[in-house]
Amino acid sequence: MPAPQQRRIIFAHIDEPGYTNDLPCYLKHGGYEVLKKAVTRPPQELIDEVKKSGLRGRGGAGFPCGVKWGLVDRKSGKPIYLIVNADESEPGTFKDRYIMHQDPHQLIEGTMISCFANNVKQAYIYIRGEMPHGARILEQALAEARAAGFVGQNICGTNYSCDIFVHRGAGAYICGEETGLIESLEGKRANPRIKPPYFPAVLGLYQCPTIVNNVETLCHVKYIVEHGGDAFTKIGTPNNTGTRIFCVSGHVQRPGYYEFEAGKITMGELLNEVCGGPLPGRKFKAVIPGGSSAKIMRFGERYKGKRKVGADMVDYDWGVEDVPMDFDSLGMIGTMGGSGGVIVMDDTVNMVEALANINAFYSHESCGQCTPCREGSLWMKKITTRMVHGEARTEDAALLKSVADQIPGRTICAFGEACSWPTQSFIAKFGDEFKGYAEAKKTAQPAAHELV
Amino acid sequence: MDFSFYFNFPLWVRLPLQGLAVILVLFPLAAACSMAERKISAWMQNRPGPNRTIAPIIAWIPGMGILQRLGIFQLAADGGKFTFKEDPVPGHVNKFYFILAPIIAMIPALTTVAVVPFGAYISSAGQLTPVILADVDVGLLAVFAVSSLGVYSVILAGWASNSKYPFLGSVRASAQLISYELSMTLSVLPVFLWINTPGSHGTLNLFDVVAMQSGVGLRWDSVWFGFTMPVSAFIFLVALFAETNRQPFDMPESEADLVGGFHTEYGAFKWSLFFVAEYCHMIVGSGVFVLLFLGGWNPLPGLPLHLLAGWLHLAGTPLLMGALGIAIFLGKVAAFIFFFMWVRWTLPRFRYDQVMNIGWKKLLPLAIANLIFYALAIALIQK
Amino acid sequence: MAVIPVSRQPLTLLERTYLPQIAGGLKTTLKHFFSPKDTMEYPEERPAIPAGYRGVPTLVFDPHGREKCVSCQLCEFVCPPKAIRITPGAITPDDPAAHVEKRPQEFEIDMLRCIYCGLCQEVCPEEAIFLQTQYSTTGHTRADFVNNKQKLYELGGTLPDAHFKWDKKKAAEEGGNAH
Amino acid sequence: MNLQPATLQKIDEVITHYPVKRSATLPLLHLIQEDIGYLPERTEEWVAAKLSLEPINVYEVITFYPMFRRKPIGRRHIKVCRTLSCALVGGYKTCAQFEQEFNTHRGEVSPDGEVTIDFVECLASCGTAPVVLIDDDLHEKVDCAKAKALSAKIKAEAGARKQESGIQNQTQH
Amino acid sequence: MIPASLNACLVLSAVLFAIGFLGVLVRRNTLIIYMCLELMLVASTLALVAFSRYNGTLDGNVFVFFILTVAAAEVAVGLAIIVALFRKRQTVQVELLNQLKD
Amino acid sequence: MDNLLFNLFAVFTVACALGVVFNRNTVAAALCLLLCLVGVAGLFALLDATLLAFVLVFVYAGAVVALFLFIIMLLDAQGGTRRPFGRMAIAAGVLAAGLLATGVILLAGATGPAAPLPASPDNTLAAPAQLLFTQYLLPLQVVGFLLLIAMLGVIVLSKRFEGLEDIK
Amino acid sequence: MIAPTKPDLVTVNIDGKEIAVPKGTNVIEAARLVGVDVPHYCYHPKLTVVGNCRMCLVEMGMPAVDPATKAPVMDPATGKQKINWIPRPQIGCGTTASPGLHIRTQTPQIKDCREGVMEFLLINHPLDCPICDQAGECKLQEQATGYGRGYSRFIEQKNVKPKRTQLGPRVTLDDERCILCSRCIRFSKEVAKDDVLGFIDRGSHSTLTCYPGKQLANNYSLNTVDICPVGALTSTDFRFKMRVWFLKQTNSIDTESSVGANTVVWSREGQIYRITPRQNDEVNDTWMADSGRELYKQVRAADRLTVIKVGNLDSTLDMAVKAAGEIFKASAGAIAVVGSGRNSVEEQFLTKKLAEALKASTQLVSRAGTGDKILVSADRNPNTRGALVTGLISALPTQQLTGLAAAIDAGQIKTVVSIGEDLTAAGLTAAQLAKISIVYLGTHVNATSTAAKVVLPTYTVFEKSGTFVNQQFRIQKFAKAVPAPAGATDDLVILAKLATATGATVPTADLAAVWKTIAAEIPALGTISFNNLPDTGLLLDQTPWATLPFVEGETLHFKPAASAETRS
Repeated sequence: MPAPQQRRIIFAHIDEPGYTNDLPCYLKHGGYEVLKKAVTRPPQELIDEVKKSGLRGRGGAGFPCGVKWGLVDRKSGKPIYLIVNADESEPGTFKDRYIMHQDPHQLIEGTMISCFANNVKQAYIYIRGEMPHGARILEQALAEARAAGFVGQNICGTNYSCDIFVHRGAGAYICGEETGLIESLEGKRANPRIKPPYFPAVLGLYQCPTIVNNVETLCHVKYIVEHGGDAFTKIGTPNNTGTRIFCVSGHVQRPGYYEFEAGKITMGELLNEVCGGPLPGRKFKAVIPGGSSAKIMRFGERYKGKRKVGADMVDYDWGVEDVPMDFDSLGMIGTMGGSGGVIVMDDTVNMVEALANINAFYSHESCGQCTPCREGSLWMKKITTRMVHGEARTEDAALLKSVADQIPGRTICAFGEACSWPTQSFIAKFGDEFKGYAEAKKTAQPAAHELV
Repeated sequence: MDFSFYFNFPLWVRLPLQGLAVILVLFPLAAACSMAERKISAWMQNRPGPNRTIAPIIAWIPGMGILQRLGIFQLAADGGKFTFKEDPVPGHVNKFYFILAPIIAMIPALTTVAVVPFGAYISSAGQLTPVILADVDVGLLAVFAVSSLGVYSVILAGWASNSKYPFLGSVRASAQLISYELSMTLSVLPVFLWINTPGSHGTLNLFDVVAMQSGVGLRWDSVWFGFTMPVSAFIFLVALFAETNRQPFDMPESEADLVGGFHTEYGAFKWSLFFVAEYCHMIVGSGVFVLLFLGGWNPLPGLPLHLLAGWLHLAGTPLLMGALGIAIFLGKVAAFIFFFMWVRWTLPRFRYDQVMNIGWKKLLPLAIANLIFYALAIALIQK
Repeated sequence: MAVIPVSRQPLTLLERTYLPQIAGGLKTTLKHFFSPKDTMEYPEERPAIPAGYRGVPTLVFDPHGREKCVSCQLCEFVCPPKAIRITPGAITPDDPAAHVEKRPQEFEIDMLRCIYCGLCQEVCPEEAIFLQTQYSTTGHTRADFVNNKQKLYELGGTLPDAHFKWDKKKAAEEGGNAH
Repeated sequence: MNLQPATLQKIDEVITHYPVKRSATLPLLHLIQEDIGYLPERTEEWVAAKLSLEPINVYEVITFYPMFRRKPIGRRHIKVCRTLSCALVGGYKTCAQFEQEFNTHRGEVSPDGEVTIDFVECLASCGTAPVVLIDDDLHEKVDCAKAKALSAKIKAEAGARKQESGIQNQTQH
Repeated sequence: MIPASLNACLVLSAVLFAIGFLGVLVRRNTLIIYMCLELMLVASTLALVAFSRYNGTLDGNVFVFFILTVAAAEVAVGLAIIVALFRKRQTVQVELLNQLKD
Repeated sequence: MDNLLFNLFAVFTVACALGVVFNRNTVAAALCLLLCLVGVAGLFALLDATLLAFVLVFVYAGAVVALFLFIIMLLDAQGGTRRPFGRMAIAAGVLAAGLLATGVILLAGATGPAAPLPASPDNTLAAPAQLLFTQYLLPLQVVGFLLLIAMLGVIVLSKRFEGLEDIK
Repeated sequence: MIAPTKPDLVTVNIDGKEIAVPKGTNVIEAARLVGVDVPHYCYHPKLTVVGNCRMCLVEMGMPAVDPATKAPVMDPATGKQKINWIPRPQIGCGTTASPGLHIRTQTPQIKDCREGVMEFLLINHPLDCPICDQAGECKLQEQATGYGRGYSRFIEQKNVKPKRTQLGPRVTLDDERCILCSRCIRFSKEVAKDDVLGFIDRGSHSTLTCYPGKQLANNYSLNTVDICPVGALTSTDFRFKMRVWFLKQTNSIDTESSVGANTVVWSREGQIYRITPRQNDEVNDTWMADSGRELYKQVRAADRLTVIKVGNLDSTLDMAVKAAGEIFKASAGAIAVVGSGRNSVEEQFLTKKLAEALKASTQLVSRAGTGDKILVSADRNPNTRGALVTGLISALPTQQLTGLAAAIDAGQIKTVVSIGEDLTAAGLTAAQLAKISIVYLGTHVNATSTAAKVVLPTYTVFEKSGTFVNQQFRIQKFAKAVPAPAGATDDLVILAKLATATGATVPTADLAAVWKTIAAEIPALGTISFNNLPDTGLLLDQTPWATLPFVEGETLHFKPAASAETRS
């Protein structure tokens, strides 16, 4: 079976030979035309376009972008800020890196369109500290764009002025959370804010209304404004419009990033056909479909239920390979599409060790502000680390589950969910491995790659 | 060897000597009894009893350890304690009678000994002569009469203490002592009916009673009266317990309900006098019982002292024979005192109404019936 | 409640005289008279202290010679007769037990007040106070009966201690964080 | 604070990017670290004075972000990704390889002062795992062999530099 | 034994009797009155014994037996009456036992 | 010697007798009676009536006075306040004193030749017993009957009988 | 008095109980009003809300309305409006009351949440309650009894953090006990305006610290100890001194300035161990200055006066009063009374009586310092206004008794009765003191007491009961906390005896009796009696003195009206 066809709209020029990240090259490929057109349209029309398109945020939560824009408090008289969330820190996700490195102007154009649509006074691109090159490229691109009048004062000759600055993070996963990001941008510790009352749309950066959008989302905005919202809805499936970029990593033949129409490709197609299947002599064991915080899927398990297709309810009975890669389907089977980071694990991986690795990440990245995640994430890490290095007990599985259950829903930000879901799902799907770990470890071959 | 040298002393020498002898013998005996009481009670309760006391200097003498273990030195310690410890007189008492009471207690206790024979020897006249301080005809009556005065010490002590428990103790004591005196007196009458055969000069002398139990071999007069008159012996025994305030008749004292009974307010030396008096009563009472019913100083029924003395060639030396008699007599008394203590740790105390019941409704009729029975029996036999 | 009449056997004449019973009693006491003694000859023989015996309350050291009491004063609080009096104090930083931070400056138990109830032992969170086997307290003055800290440790000595809570803490402190 | 004039200029410029001066904390710290190599002791006070803050505010921020260093590091900073995707394909071995090469331990400066090896969380290039960030340069698919090669390169550069400085020293003498 | 003289005995007896009589007359406490009665009886026995001794017969002594017996009986009855009285009137004072008089 | 003893006992007895009469304390009075009886017993002994002496002590001292004390304590009947002697009492006192003085003077004055002291009567127990059961058998029976009556009387008096409340 | 504007009330439903609360009240406070306790750590009513402890999670719901018609949706089962419960629990501290808000605090989910948070808080908390000074007033301990597990499932090594750090001269920090509630940080920032505390590091290893090289040295640092819900911040002074459950609490008033902060004095067996603030939202919220907390040390100070002296000879009270009476008689008409702004209203009243009886002039010494605009005002006398109210003085006192000095120099004054005031400090020279006879009532040794003919030791504020009138003209009472040392006598008793010795009739030295007279004679206090004075004090009518130029600057809850006028 041939690999399904990619549909690259965001990554249209990524890895294109000869395509450089400078302005002339971008202009050559029709860059900033959309912006030029957009600034002539009423901003509300642009917002409506986006709303119509049904674009869902690509940062991980999948919140409809149009709705988010609609929530912005425009009556307070306070300036509105837009922040590009380029703090791409979810393990397994690496799509934004390529946009920023290879096609920065696409992002800048999308950002400027969004700024114009929302009457934004000032925009920031919050980029990960781990991407110094990206920051430099963006700064370079911004300088070019600014010089060309696409950014800064009187854009494209209009009255509208908006500048974009690059703001570098310094290695904190929590800055991917929008309020944490805002705090960080304000020059503080990236402690997420409590909502209510600090909804970014109302009390965001400097207590002003603020829009925080993912890099990919803003690139989609450019596409939507270019082609119209209706056209966008035709891509992908209803409610999961547009394309999705999947970042496949781990144990597949061809890891990398692939852009497909949302929901038009299944997990099996993605892994077996697009990515070339498991490494020689191995079998897939598990896959995390949406970044490391998404719940894991175990190969061999079946998902059954009813789903809505158009107006009808249709029964489904899927294996892991059959799951369509869209927000709703993945959500339906108890995991999430997230940021599209697909991490594949084959049969050489011990799940306890994999979880130990994930827990180590989350305990390191917890901001330490609110109790459940601060203490819970470290505790889970201590348990899994102890299991791997020290003595594992059979009751540890239940303990881990119990600890993980005490975190989600009770924290200030979604980090609580992010750090507990892996544990919950690992225990739920590989509980036997956890319970038997002490025994298994005695006889285990040295792992192909140690994970902790 | 004879005692005549002694009788050659003038009376004014003899009387103090005898008095002193009584005191010097009875006090240690009473003390020994208290010691014995403690050891016996201890042994009966699977305890060792006092076995620690020893004076440091004596402890160097080898062999003293055994005496120490027997608690001999406890006597000295107790005596010393009673003598030297502070002797309190409570403020609320009637001081004169309070001090008088223990003295009165001592008088009958020491006096009665005078008429009790301890043994016998064969005098130079070849006659069996009692070892006795005052050989009076009315012997037993004297004992009864004088010892009946002992009740006053209890009454006085209780009354003078001017306090609740002693008073109740003394009231009980007076009633109890009067009640049992009757039965006691009645119980000994058969004995004297028996010995005062018609035609004899009539006597209440205890020596004569022993003499009537001193038959040699299987003779009618070699049987001790305890065997021929067991009921009398029993009544006398019970009455004796009551008269000496011993368990199970220790109504006047009864620690359980009256704290200490008549001597609750007493301490130290005065208190010790009461106890010496009680033990004296016990000794004398036991002595009388032995004389009346257990053949006195005769070693065995049918084996009188003079026969034994003869076998041992002691008959010629009155001193040795007297000593032998005294030894046998004292042995019996000691055994009887042991019996007192044995009973004490065996029987629970009677209730006061039970005491009165036993005294008047059981013992007295029994004593009267006993008397009538023996009177008739003796009359028949002697006919 | 139902009343169940119990008919009693009427006593026989012999029984009513009470004499056989007396004889039986005499026999029993005589038997005891000759039976071996049960008494323990105290100063030479010592009783075997049973487990859980509640003797004089004492303070104990742990096997490393650290005084276990941290002067939390719970025993002082719980003591029914108010026999305990503690003056808390800090441990100086140069002390080997500095990581414990607190110890009693003075610890007095008035044995004239103590009722040996053992509540202090029960309440002690540090397992530092124990009612041990010491059972005789003697003295000539009232002051002799007030056991001060030194006396309490002399009486208490060292108690084998399985968990080494504070040692683990010290080790953690020295080992630092396993990040 | 011994900052280069260019850095100072950049600092002044970056402060203007934000309506509230405090926001410039992170960029300032980045600039200082780029200039000096780490954040020396009085940085907080300097930055606080610059941004009209209390030093504790800056101190809080510095300690929150793991990329800020309070101690000097080796000449090259090797950051090996340890997160799941990289670990699945040998991130740990890569790190161990580097450690072995430079005879040091993660988190420490190598004895020759040449490198500091850090085992860091996700570097966001999971598709090309394992990845290593040496100073600002991302190296992809760094297996043991590649790690060896990279090390050799660093060592060679170091040797060359030493030689150069040695020559300089000699010429100075 | 030779007592002083019969006269001396009789004088003593008389004195004792008189004292007893005085007591009966002057004391109001029934118990004391009773004791004084006993005193008088004893005084008479003393006289009897003295007579008996100086007459060289035993009749006096035998009389004394009877007197003692009667006295004992009298004491028993008398004390019983006193107890009964006390139970009824809560007193043993003769001047208060005057119900018939008043 | 005997005179000395006699005088001693006499004085002792009289003193105790006075004590009985004039003691405010009933218990003390009873104790005085006791001593008085002991004194009389001593006199009996001096008069060669040893048996009677012991019987006196036994019966009077041992039982009667004890009974007195028992009743005194039982009733808690302390001697009442002694009233000034009434006219009757003074008259009686004077009369008695007069009689006594007369008698004493008469007797003491009658220093007639001391009758020769006969031999002491048979001091054994047998002799009085002989008399009692022969010559004085009737009085003995009467006295025995009297005792019985007295005993019944005491029982009736001290015991509460149902329906005989009017007796007391 | 100004009637408070009626705030908008909204009705909320908490655990089935309806209550109307002012708009903006948060759920914790609203629940407290209906008697429902919502456990919390980071929330403090006087600080901003951060919501990071997650202990106060509650279930929240709003009445359902049809999205289209806005008509209420009824629940057929109950006949009431249906409640849409939010599935995720919400924090009570961060949720403000809105009309119709429904709150559930007792559901299994909430219990589970609290138990979970409790367990998390405890895993890295050293369980060293036996040595922790907070034990007994520790929120963690408190909630652990309600929501704790009773045993630990945590077998790993606890985080290691710095122990016994000296945060400042008065505060010791134990970071291992810290639960990162950030109350202290917020307090320093928001109330004390001394932003020196912060968290460093990240995650579970976050550590509270003071910026190295700085200290938590402001005069309000000990409030961080008070608000610390656990034993992380402890008072260096009180540390390891006594367990709190032994301590008796007595309400008192801080005497260091005219703010009159409400305090609690903690004592055991006659010894004071510490002083903490007492909440009075009109005066000091829940704060007080560190300086006021150390005042208890004067109770057992070495220079405490405990011996009554007449001309340097030990004496008795009655003899001393007699001696004073003779001095008064000898210098009749030439007597001055120096009252004290540190005395209670009652004492000032009796001082006035004494002065009237002596026909003496009265003055007060003012102690002006600088106010810190928080809880220490410029007037360091706690009761200057009491002297005005009682009529002891009619004008504001001065710092120097120049008038009195002149009168002494002129020979018009022969005797001075000083009530606790050091005349040397008030500007009199030793030569002037030598000229006059001084009757001194006071607590501690000073130049005046040394020079005095009659010295009568009195009680400190901790040893007596009474009232003060603070800068707001709020009359507040304080109670006796500890017995006075032997030798000292109640000021009231001495004043009454002195007045009686001069022949005046004064009420007996008993608070109730004095108050009867005060109420009768002073109209401003006419309706007050000591016993029914509320704990938070009572505001007096200050119009008679409104024009006086008081020295106070602005402090918490106080804006001087008069001085504002004079400035403008």
